[in-house]
Amino acid sequence: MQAVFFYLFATIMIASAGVVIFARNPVHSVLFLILAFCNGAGLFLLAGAEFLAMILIVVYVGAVAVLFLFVVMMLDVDFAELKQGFAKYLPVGVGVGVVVLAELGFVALGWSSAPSAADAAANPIIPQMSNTAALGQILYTKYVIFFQASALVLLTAMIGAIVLTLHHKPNIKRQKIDEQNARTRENVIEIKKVPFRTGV
Amino acid sequence: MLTIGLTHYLVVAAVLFTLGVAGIILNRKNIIVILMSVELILLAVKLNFVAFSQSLADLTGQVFALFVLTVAAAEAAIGLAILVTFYRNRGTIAVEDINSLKG
Amino acid sequence: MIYAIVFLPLVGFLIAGALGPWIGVRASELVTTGFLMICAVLSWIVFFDVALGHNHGYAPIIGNWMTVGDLKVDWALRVDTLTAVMLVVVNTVSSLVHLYSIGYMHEDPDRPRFFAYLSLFTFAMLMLVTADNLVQMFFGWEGVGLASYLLIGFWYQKPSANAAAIKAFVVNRVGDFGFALGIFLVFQLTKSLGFEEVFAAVPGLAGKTIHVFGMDLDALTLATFLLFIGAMGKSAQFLLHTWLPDAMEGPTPVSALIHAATMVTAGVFMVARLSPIFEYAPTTLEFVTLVGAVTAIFAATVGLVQNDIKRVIAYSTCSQLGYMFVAEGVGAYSIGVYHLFTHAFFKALLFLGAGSVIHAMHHEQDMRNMGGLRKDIPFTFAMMIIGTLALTGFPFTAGFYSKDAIIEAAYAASEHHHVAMFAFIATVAAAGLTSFYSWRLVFMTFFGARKAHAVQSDHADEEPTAAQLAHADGDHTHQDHSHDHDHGHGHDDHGHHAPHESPIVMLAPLAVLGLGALGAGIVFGKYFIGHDYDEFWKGALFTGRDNHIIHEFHDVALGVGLAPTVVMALGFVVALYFYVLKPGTAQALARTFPRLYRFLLNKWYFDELYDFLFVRPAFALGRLFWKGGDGAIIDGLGPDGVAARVADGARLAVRLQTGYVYHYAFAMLIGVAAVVTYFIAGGLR
Amino acid sequence: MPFFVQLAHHFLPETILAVGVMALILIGAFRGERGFGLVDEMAVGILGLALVAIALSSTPDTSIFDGAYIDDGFSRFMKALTLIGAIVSILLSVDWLQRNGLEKFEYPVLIILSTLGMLLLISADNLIALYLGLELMSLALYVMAAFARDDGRSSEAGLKYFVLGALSSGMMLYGASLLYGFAGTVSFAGIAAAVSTSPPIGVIFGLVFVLAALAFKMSAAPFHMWTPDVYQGAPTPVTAFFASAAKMAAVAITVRIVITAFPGVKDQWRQIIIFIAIASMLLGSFAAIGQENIKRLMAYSSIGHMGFALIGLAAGDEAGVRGVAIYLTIYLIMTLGTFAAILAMRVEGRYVENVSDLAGLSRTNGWMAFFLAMLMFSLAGVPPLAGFFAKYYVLLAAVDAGLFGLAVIGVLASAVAAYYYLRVVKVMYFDEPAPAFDRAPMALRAVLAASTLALLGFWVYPSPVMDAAAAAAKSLF
Amino acid sequence: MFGFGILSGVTFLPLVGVAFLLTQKGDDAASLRNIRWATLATTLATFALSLYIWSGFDTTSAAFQFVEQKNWLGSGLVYKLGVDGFSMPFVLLTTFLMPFAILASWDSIQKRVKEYMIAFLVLETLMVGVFCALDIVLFYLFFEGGLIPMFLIIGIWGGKRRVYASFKFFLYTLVGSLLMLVAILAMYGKAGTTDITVLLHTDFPKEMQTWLWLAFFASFAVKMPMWPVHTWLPDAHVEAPTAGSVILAAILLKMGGYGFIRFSLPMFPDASTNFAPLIYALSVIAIVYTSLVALVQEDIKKLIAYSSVAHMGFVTMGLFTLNAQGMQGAIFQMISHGLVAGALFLCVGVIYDRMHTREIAAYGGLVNRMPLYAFVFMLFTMANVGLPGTTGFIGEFLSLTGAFQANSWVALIATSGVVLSAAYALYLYRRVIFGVLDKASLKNIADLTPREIAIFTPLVLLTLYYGIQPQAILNATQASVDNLIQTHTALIDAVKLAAAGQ
Repeated sequence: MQAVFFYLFATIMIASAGVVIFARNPVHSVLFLILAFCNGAGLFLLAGAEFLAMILIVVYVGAVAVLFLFVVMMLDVDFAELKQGFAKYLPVGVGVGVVVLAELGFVALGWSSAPSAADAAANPIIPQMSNTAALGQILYTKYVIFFQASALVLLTAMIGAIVLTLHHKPNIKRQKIDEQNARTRENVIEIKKVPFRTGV
Repeated sequence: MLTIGLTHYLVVAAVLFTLGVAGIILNRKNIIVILMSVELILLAVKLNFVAFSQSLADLTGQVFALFVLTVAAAEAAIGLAILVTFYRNRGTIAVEDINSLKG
Repeated sequence: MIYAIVFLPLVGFLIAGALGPWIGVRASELVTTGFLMICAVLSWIVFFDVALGHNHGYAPIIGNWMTVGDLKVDWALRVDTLTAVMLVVVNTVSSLVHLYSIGYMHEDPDRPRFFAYLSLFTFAMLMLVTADNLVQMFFGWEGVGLASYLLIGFWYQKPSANAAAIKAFVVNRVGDFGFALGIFLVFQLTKSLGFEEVFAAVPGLAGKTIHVFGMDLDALTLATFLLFIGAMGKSAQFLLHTWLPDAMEGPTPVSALIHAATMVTAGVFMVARLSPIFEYAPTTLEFVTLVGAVTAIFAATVGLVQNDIKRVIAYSTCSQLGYMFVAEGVGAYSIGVYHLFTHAFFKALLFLGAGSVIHAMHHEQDMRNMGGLRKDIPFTFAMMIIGTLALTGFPFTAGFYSKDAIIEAAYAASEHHHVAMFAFIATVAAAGLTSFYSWRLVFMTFFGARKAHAVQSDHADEEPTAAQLAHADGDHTHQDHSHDHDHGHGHDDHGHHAPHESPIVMLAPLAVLGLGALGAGIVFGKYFIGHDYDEFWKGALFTGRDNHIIHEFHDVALGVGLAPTVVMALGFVVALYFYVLKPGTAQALARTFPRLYRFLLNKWYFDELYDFLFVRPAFALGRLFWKGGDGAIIDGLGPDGVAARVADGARLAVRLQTGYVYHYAFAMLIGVAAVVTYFIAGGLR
Repeated sequence: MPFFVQLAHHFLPETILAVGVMALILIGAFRGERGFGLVDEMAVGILGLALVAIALSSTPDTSIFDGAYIDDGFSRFMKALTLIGAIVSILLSVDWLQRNGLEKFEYPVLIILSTLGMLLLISADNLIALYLGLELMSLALYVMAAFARDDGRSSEAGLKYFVLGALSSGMMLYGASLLYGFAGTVSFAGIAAAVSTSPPIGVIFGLVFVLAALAFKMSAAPFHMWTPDVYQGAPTPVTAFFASAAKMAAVAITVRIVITAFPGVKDQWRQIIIFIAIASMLLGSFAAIGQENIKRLMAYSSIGHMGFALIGLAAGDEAGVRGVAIYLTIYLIMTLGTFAAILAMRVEGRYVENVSDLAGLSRTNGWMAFFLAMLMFSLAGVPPLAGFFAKYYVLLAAVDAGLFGLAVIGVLASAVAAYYYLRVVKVMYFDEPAPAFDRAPMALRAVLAASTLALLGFWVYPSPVMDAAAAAAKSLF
Repeated sequence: MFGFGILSGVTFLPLVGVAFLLTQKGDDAASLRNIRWATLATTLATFALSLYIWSGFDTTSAAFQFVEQKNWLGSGLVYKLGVDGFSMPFVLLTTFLMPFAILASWDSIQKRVKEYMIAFLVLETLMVGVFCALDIVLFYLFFEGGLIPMFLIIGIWGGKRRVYASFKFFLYTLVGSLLMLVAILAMYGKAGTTDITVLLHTDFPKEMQTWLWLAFFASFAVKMPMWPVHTWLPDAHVEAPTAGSVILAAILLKMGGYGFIRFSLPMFPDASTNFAPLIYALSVIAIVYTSLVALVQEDIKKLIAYSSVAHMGFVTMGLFTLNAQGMQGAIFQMISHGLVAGALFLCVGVIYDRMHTREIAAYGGLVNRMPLYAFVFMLFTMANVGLPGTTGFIGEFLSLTGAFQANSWVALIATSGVVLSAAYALYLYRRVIFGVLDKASLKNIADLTPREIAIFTPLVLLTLYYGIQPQAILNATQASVDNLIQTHTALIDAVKLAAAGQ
């Protein structure tokens, strides 16, 4: 049963990842990215990381992917012609890619942890404790400093996003009601005498 | 095959990672897709961490993955902000057009 | 006293050279000439003291020159009979030449410089002859070379003079190259360069071999051979003779002093001085004989056809130097020195006489433009006759004694080695040729009709080569030019007024030298080579135990003794016939044998040969090394080439930087993949 | 040790920066666009305070936060360098930002945040700390590269840096995951305990990925590709910050991780480091030839210098680390001085950045030409300037460790590099003058003069740097 | 003061002058005069100080004298100065020639005078430092540091191709010395110190010696310069201003020879013995090859530059003979060349200042208007040719004597250089000085000025004096040379003994 789901999630995830890369329409890419994430969350669940799975859905599907979608829509870019220029680099690219993949596969297939690894574990998983509780336990004690640091990272991201994108454009025309209301006949209209045959 | 172990996760993560890298390298048109490829890479990494965490019965991997997740979100935000800035200046987000600086 | 002799000329040089512009021309002349006069007188005193008296000589050390490891060289003034003879020769001739120059050079504004050079030369020559070690000798040796260079090039506006000066210096340097190597070898053999130490060590080295230049050679033979190369250069012996005729570009007194009486005899002096070494190197001595003999005959043949009055005498000098070497080569060092002694008088006389002629002809040197001068300049004529008689060895003149002694010695030595036989034949033949060209000179100059303007037709008659023509003309025009330009002695008045006898300052030296040319032989013969030999030399010259040549040459057959006189007479008769009795015979002969004539006229084509063998290749090689070696190969492969490759590398590196993000990412991936692959490959290995 | 004690004793500089930056944000937010000047000055004060805190701290080497963080001599030395770089970068930036209408209070805030990330990075003692420090530093840097948001080149620089930076952190994370999976822990000490000689390929993979990412941050070849483009495109003061402070942190963590986490695989990482060092030196030497833009030139120059610094690391012993520390110190001075000069290149109010704009500077501005010339000679490593000593100590370590080939390649590369440094001197001294520069603000002149004098006088009184570097190196072993 | 000794004083005294020059502002005549006189005064003071040192120098000792030492930089590096018989003459030569270099630039340098003078004073400090340093890194510091001022001197005040020449000069020498730097580091690794006095007594393994020797050779051969790495020299000489050429020829080239004596020969005796044939070969090639090249030059300075290369060939040859005559001769040749080549470049400077060309073809017949100059030029030409009575002879003669004992073939070929040198030198002299003065541009050329006479007089006198009394210099070097040879012989014998024992 676990195997079935694993293969299901894994296959869909990789397939949708492929689509993300190769789709012509960036909107499709974003949607398949969401799909990939959802399946990734499934794999997390299978691996016993419930909290992470939920967070992944919330953060990525809920926030990041939407952000992507928003930007894609906002920029309204043309549909990409992906095939162009592909052939030229494809052999080398694929070659190197295959090599890297083979090496990574080589690593994965022959994986063995160090003998001391089991003893080295700093935060052993206690079966009695729920995943979320266990994480919360250490996150706010042992790793509080990292928690603070990641807060600073988010702060940085916020400041960065603001400083890069927030524009106070000086010449934008906005309706200013109080100014409109404050207009009087005296300071708006000027009456001029126009001399005959000479104009203003 | 039917018992899913560490190796399975690692292989899946490796494939995902390679796809992500390939996405960065092969993409010629759309910088947003590159950002998505980065997210794929990070997903692969998180998968790795979680798998190891389970295999070692150690929560540290999950903690790490949590931080990665947090930071990745921040990274995405900044990336998109820069992207928007670039688009405003150049009117394009095609990867091929990002080459006024070279040599 | 010896200090005064050696250093007075130096003082004179410094005064005339440094203060000349301030003290004026006349003062410079007087100071240098006066000093030289004093020197000459002192030299004779030394001569009487050391050579004729009973003083065995001395060598006061002035000071240390350099001391490096085993090498210790002192400044010292060695005085023995050989030195004394040379002192007399050098200072007498030099003082006379100084005196003569006052008259000869009186039109030249640069006289202080001239007299300074003369004194400098004298000083260097004196350092040479008083040297007590090889290095000091080398000092004088090169010093006279320098002075010679300066004096030949005295008229610096003449390109030919400049060229001749350089040639003289460089050819001399070729000789010095051998000399220097000889010095090195002597030092290596004896660990010393002082004469006494070297001479003391030499007997122990006889027959020893030494490993140099990759070969095992007889040590002393090689050493003397190398030293003799130096002598060949300085004494203008065959193969290294080419500079001497060209040196006639210098003022005539210079020719008399340097290129006849003194400097060129330095080689002869050196062999005599080093006789203790040469005596142990019989092979070298044979070589010396051979070179001397070849030079004697070779120079005589060339002298036959020369038209420049000074060149004739120059070749004659060359030839006579050959005689001296023949004498030394057969072991008769004293005869060589004796001839050196007598030759100094009559050759200086001839040169100064020629100078007087040239002076009379307003710096015309081509004999074909002369003739019939005996009535215009009778005193000069008389002196030239005396000189010619002495040179040709007319009985009882100076040359007769010394030259005949050489020929007899050569014959006597032919019992011991066969080169001497060749030397005998060569010297006899050369004696005849000498007689011919000497009288030819006299006849062409002083007899016949005045033909001051017949140059062109003569040229046409004798078919000189085009090069020769250009050369000759070039000489004249340049010389004329310089005189027009600088000396104020207008060439345009040339030929308009008659040749005139020289002033008394020029004639007086002639008279003194004439006296010497007549009497030097008869007076000093017994000391130099006669029965007072041992008392006179007091061991200054070394002769080996088996060397009895000094006695043997007296005992040669009568025919041998007469031979030179006979050929001398023959030469005189032929010359008389050719140039006085039947003028035109010579030209006819030249037309009959044009190749031979040109061969001789062009001095056996030695200049051309050397030009082809050394000068042009040197320049060509220099250019090749410069443009090809330095420019193309070293710079091309070295700095410039590397720079170009670096620039290529830079272009490549820059081309990699495409500006495309995916390329950059790809590069990172390749980097990672490469490293990992390296390790996997390493792990699999 | 109680948490707050740890904070106060061993985390004080970071605390100062973190608290300070909050305050600055508040001040900036309230004062709006007028807040720049105040925030800027306060930022300098905060960074200076942190520097003082480091200088005064004399605590023994201590690991805090459950082994996540280490406070040792090495970290203090590198933090000091980083802070100096940050402070000077701010000082250099003021005038430039004002003239380009970028006087936003976010700039000093970002610098402090980034510096804070660097400090975290330098002191990181496990992979999580490493990652967070790196990201905090990088995210701020991405933004700063694109800070001149109306300038296409600036945003292009930011974009390139971001994309490649994200890739590199992805790689690093992948490597980190492998290391974690192998060792079962993320702490460096734990990894060191688990990784012995002849490790499985997975560990090597992890090592390579991590080192690749760090090499990316310090812009060492072949992970350097972003450097020239970003240096050129980013606002010049930002480039100065990139070239100074950021490099310090990146090299520091590289040194720390290979020395403390991988002593068992020294042979392997040494080969990687040698490869990176050689590639960097050669590329840095060659590619800079012919560069016209002086910022780009400095980018290649910094690549070459990183290669040189890594020579010391390749030696892998205490002398080598000391060499790296000295090298970085001197490199920092040279870089800051050079960028001060570059920022002073302003003709009639317009900033110029071509080498040819320096033409004849010796006649229009003799002192500046002299200072810049000395900087160039120092960068080229000509004695008796400090740049020579930098090279001397790393080469000494390499030769001592038997790495003759590396040393020879290094010196030859530096000979090639000397060419383009000389070219700058040549342009300034031999060529006919170009239009004169405007008078530079006080801060630039002071930095330029101070750095040059430091380089010139280094050999007179080198012991402060030498002793500190020696102490720093000692604490790692 | 601060425990520094007199050698520090002589080394850094020029920097005091620099400090003064820095206070001079403005380009008006008064400050220019101040600058020139201050520089001259500084160099003269330095010379006086070095004379004072010389007066206290014990020539009978081979030991280092006036040694001073300070801790510096840690890890084995010390600030250590001292002089022995090898270095003392060079210190004197340097300080002696500097005032001439300044005087030679008196009028010919009109632009950026202050910078020029500063460059020269800094250069003097570095040059003196090279010869005084007793720490090998300190030596390197000075050795390399000299490149900077020289680079600027050639590049700023040089001729038309000054950029090419200065870059070539800088990079060529830099590459060589960087290899030496690696060797220095390796030596430090082996000996644990960079103190020269200790290194002199360190036995380096044979294999290592070979590499170290080669690395040092790379540096010194370029600096000498030896064939075939000499090509920077003609370019640098030709383009440098007169004083630059003088210093370059007279002192900078000597650093190579000094390096051989100070390091290569005593520290790597085995390798030196093994590589001697290489040195011989390169030396004789240099002598013949560059002499021939000199023969065909059309540029006066280039000709003299090539002749310098040839003369340096005598030096390297003499040094590696490892006998008293050869080595003393080589050292003497260096001193002599310093005087003579320096003076020759000054001679060229005299006419260059007047005519602004170095083409031989542009001259001719100068003696007509410049008799004094002709005399001076003649004297130095003859000294260059090695005429006995001048310094040139002593050096050549001794080194050739030594060479003959070491290898007769080498001496044979090298001696032929004597002929060639006469040829090119006199050929040059003839073309420049002799002949008719018929070029319109030369009609008004003036003879030596009093300033120029003041420059040449001491040089003339010294050239002659040391030619006749060379012992003053030879004595100074004797003890050190003997010591070196003895040590070397002992070492080689020990090696032979060891080899025989096996």
